Amino acid sequence: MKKRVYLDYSATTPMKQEVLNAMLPHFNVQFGNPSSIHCFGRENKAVIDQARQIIAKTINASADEVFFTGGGSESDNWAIKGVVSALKGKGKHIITSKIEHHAVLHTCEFLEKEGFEVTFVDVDEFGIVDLNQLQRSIRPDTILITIMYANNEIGTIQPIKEIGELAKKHNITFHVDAVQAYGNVRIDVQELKIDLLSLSAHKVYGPKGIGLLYIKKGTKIIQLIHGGAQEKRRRAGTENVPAIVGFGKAAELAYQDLEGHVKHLTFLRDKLINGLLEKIPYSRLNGHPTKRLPGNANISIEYIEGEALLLSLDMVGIACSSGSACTSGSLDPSHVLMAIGLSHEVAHGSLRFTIGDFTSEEDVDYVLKELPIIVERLRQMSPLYEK
Amino acid sequence: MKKRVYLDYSATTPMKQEVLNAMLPHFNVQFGNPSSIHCFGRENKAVIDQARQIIAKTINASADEVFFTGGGSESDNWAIKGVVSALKGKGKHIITSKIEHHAVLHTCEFLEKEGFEVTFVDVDEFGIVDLNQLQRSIRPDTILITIMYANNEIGTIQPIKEIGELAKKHNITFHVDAVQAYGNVRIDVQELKIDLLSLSAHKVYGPKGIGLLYIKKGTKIIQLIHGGAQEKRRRAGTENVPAIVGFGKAAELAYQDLEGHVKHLTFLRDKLINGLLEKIPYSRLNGHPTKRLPGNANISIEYIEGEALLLSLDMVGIACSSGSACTSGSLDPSHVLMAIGLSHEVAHGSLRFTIGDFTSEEDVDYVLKELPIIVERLRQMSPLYEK
Amino acid sequence: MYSEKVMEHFMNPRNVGEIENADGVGQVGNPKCGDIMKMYLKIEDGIIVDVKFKTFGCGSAIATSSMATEMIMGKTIDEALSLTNRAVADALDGLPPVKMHCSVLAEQAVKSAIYDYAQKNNLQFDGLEGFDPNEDHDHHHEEHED
Amino acid sequence: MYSEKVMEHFMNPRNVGEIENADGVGQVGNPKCGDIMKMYLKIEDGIIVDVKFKTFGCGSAIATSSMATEMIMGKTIDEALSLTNRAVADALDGLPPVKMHCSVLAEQAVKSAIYDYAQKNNLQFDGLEGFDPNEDHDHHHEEHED
Ligand SMILES: Cc1ncc(COP(=O)(O)O)c(C=O)c1O
Ligand SMILES: Cc1ncc(COP(=O)(O)O)c(C=O)c1O
Ligand code: FES
Ligand code: FES
Repeated sequence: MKKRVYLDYSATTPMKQEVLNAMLPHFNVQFGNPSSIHCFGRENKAVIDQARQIIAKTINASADEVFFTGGGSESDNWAIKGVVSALKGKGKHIITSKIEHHAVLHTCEFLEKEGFEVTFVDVDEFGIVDLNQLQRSIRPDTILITIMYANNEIGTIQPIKEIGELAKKHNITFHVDAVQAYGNVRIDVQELKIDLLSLSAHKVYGPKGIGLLYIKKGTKIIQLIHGGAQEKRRRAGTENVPAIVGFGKAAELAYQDLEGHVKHLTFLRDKLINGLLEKIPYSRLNGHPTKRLPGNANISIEYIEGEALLLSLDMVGIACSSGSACTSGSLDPSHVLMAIGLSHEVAHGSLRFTIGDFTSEEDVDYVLKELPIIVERLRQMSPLYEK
Repeated sequence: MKKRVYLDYSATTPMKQEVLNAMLPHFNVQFGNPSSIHCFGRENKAVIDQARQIIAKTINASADEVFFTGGGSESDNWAIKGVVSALKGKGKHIITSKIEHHAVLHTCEFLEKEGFEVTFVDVDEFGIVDLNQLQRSIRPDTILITIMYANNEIGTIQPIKEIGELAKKHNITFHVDAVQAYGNVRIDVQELKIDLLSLSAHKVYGPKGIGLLYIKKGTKIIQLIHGGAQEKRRRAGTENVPAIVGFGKAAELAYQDLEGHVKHLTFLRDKLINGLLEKIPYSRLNGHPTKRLPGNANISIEYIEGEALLLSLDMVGIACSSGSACTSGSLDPSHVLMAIGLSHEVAHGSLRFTIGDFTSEEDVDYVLKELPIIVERLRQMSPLYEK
Repeated sequence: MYSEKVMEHFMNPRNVGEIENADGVGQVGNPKCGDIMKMYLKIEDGIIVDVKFKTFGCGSAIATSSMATEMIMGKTIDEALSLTNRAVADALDGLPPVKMHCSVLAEQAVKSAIYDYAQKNNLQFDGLEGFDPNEDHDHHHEEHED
Repeated sequence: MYSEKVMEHFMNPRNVGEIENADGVGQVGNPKCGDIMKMYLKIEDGIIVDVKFKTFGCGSAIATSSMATEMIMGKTIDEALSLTNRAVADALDGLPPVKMHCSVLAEQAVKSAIYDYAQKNNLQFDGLEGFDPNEDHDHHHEEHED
């Protein structure tokens, strides 16, 4: 088989074998509906409570504050729409940043159409939220601040603690999208004064289609999905037992040796970043040099368009993603790359490599060998490039 | 091991082996994000398109009219909230029935608090929606009719075609919760004039945590989950590839020999119903004698409370469910049993057995042997029972 | 869901039945709510010498009835009146939170039977102060569906 | 996503480069949008005797450029002007819907180079009627994220 090097862990991860093993019995043997009172149900009730406990512990929450959802996007939508619906009598102003994930951004834009007002705070050249601007944006009718923990494109980690304190001081509900941060940083919802936190299992070697929303006790929020009494009546739908079990196992694995994981990724990331910047002229690193996810290497390569890079890498078996809109036929390049001040042209020629637990040094070396050749070939074709 | 007889297929089903086999490669080998343009992504894009095609065909829809969700409850919420948000300029009246699933009922009740008006149409003693009353309820500002295809408790199948024609005639959007009907009846959304249809995979030997909403082309509806461009921008969230593949396989299996499945279930169901009614005095069948799901046997047993029956059955390894509120400590028994006119006492003593593809005649015989003994024992304890 | 002790009492309830010419009979609950407990007492010299029950209700209702009869058998009326629902629940190694009200039912059934005895015999007991046999006990609202 | 033919032209594009002293040069697209195509023509006696391109753009932009140059090589100007984006796409065994605009770009690049030639030589071509080299082509809006 052709060599295949997967460097797109921020898009999704393969499930770990232990995760799959934990899930397997729940597909057709121990498959009962946890809400049923018979034995098939009861045995699974215990099982999901255990997963809930494990995950809650990894973020220093209590088990009755975490609610399973159908994924990170649902968690974000629930958090934001749920809080503003509950608090619409109190105010109509929301604060977020310019570099949020679309699950947050498009939700906020939708709410603008519904009559809410949203401030999209700027970020600096490294992608760090402008705290002064955020502070100045706070109004008496601000009901929600929603800021992501770490950015999915450029990997920048935000000063969540400072924002949490600000929110607390002004008595504003604080939501954090930690989908990319989870499993890569230690998250303590109490210390960080977070009221709501979104997670998604498939980014941490768990199953797709399962997420979680942490809701601090006492937080006012309305359901997104009404119906049965599952999740203490806050999120209806038959519990996805195998996925919950898998999420629990993935969480356990992610936090049992966080330091080892971070060390491994950081080493490979830095080797990749330094190697690429050295070997490819007219290239630059996007995001913060140190306050970044351990596995994220986002670089811009001038005079070339991202999809062409992606396709060429794919031809040699390397999978990564790009900040180019051309990947999907859109006019505008990534809103994140624009927000950190890249020009359109440069933003179009950006690549995101994301490293994971299964990445080897050999994989990195392979990219360092192949990418410069590809860049040179494409630049030869580019009308913008003059040697 | 103790004998275990599962007769709660309407609560959830075990996955078929073929379904699991189809899903397995997608957990950690072919695991890419279908939205990625590299090879890992592309190979899964094709795979989910294929599942979409298969499922669409089973309901006579086209593939671009079906959208994957996180389950039946999400589909119901999306359909109802999405349509009334889109049409709130046009009207504020919704028509539904008294026996809908809570995912519909509680959503409608929530919308009542938001200023919409809801008519809950009655059903007759068999659980069939009163068509005359439904027709009379239609107002110029009616924007949605939502009626379930088959009831989850008593199995009654509704005159969907007639309701569809009524809705069409008055130009009202028509949503059908077919979560229980799917895989048990042939559903043709075009013939039935259905605009929106909710499905859930785990009721048809597919995985939990995956559902679907059919949206007829041209139907006005707003997203429930905003974010990424998945599902043609109508439902955000990384596609749950293994679950989608599993749903596709389950749909294929369900409709490849529908007649055989229906025949098998109907035979066992009728044997169970007839046997129980014969052996247990003061018992009655709930729901319609023939217009009912092939696997549903819902009977009331007077002078006993349902949870006590359930627990006693569980002790001999039989898993079923009850219409008693006591199963979960609530005051009111099932809203469905009340709607068909049962007294509180009788409703409390109701049992739902639901038969599935893995049920054998031996299983049915076992219930016919055990249940009368249990009934007799509990009746001896009951202050309501006078021999 | 239930402790082994609850299941044991549910499957093998003690003192099921009726007492003919009982000295006190109490019934609490409401068939509409899915639970009725009926308790019969035989009282001699202020001592409960026999007790029987019949219950229409959930597993926990049956188990708490059974346990309550065991706990008051051979006791004085004052002792029986001091029986709390928590004591019954504890004796069963606990009950799920939504099922605590079934134990309240058991406590009330005992009180109600003694109340009947007191009425018939024109007696007063401190432990019955404030007790109203027609008062409804609380029910939680919970539902489940699939 | 792409046909084998697209990938083949993307990986081995024909006629990449520049022509010195070209008779016609056309550039379309906009770096802000992530795509620029530049096309050079050598024309003798109304026949396109050489053509080269440079493209900054996606895989489909590169492949359509390459295919377009092959399709007009050796053709008359009128033949070249009758080249449609659909013909280019068809010759590549089709393009994904969101990528059809890249083929429009290729068609426009050819026209634009001929337009330049016509301007320089004061010529008129029926096929250029209504053609405005500065007009923007349509872009679809789509986005993806994870
Ligand atoms: C009729 C009906 N509608 C909706 C649902 C909800 O489906 P899910 O549990 O997959 O969310 C169910 C089952 O739970 C059902 O029986
Ligand atoms: C930062 C961030 N938030 C939210 C999401 C959405 O998660 P999901 O795809 O599980 O819905 C993602 C990934 O897609 C993400 O990276
Ligand atoms: S050039 Fe932008 S999508 Fe092809
Ligand atoms: S008697 Fe109703 S819940 Fe126990």
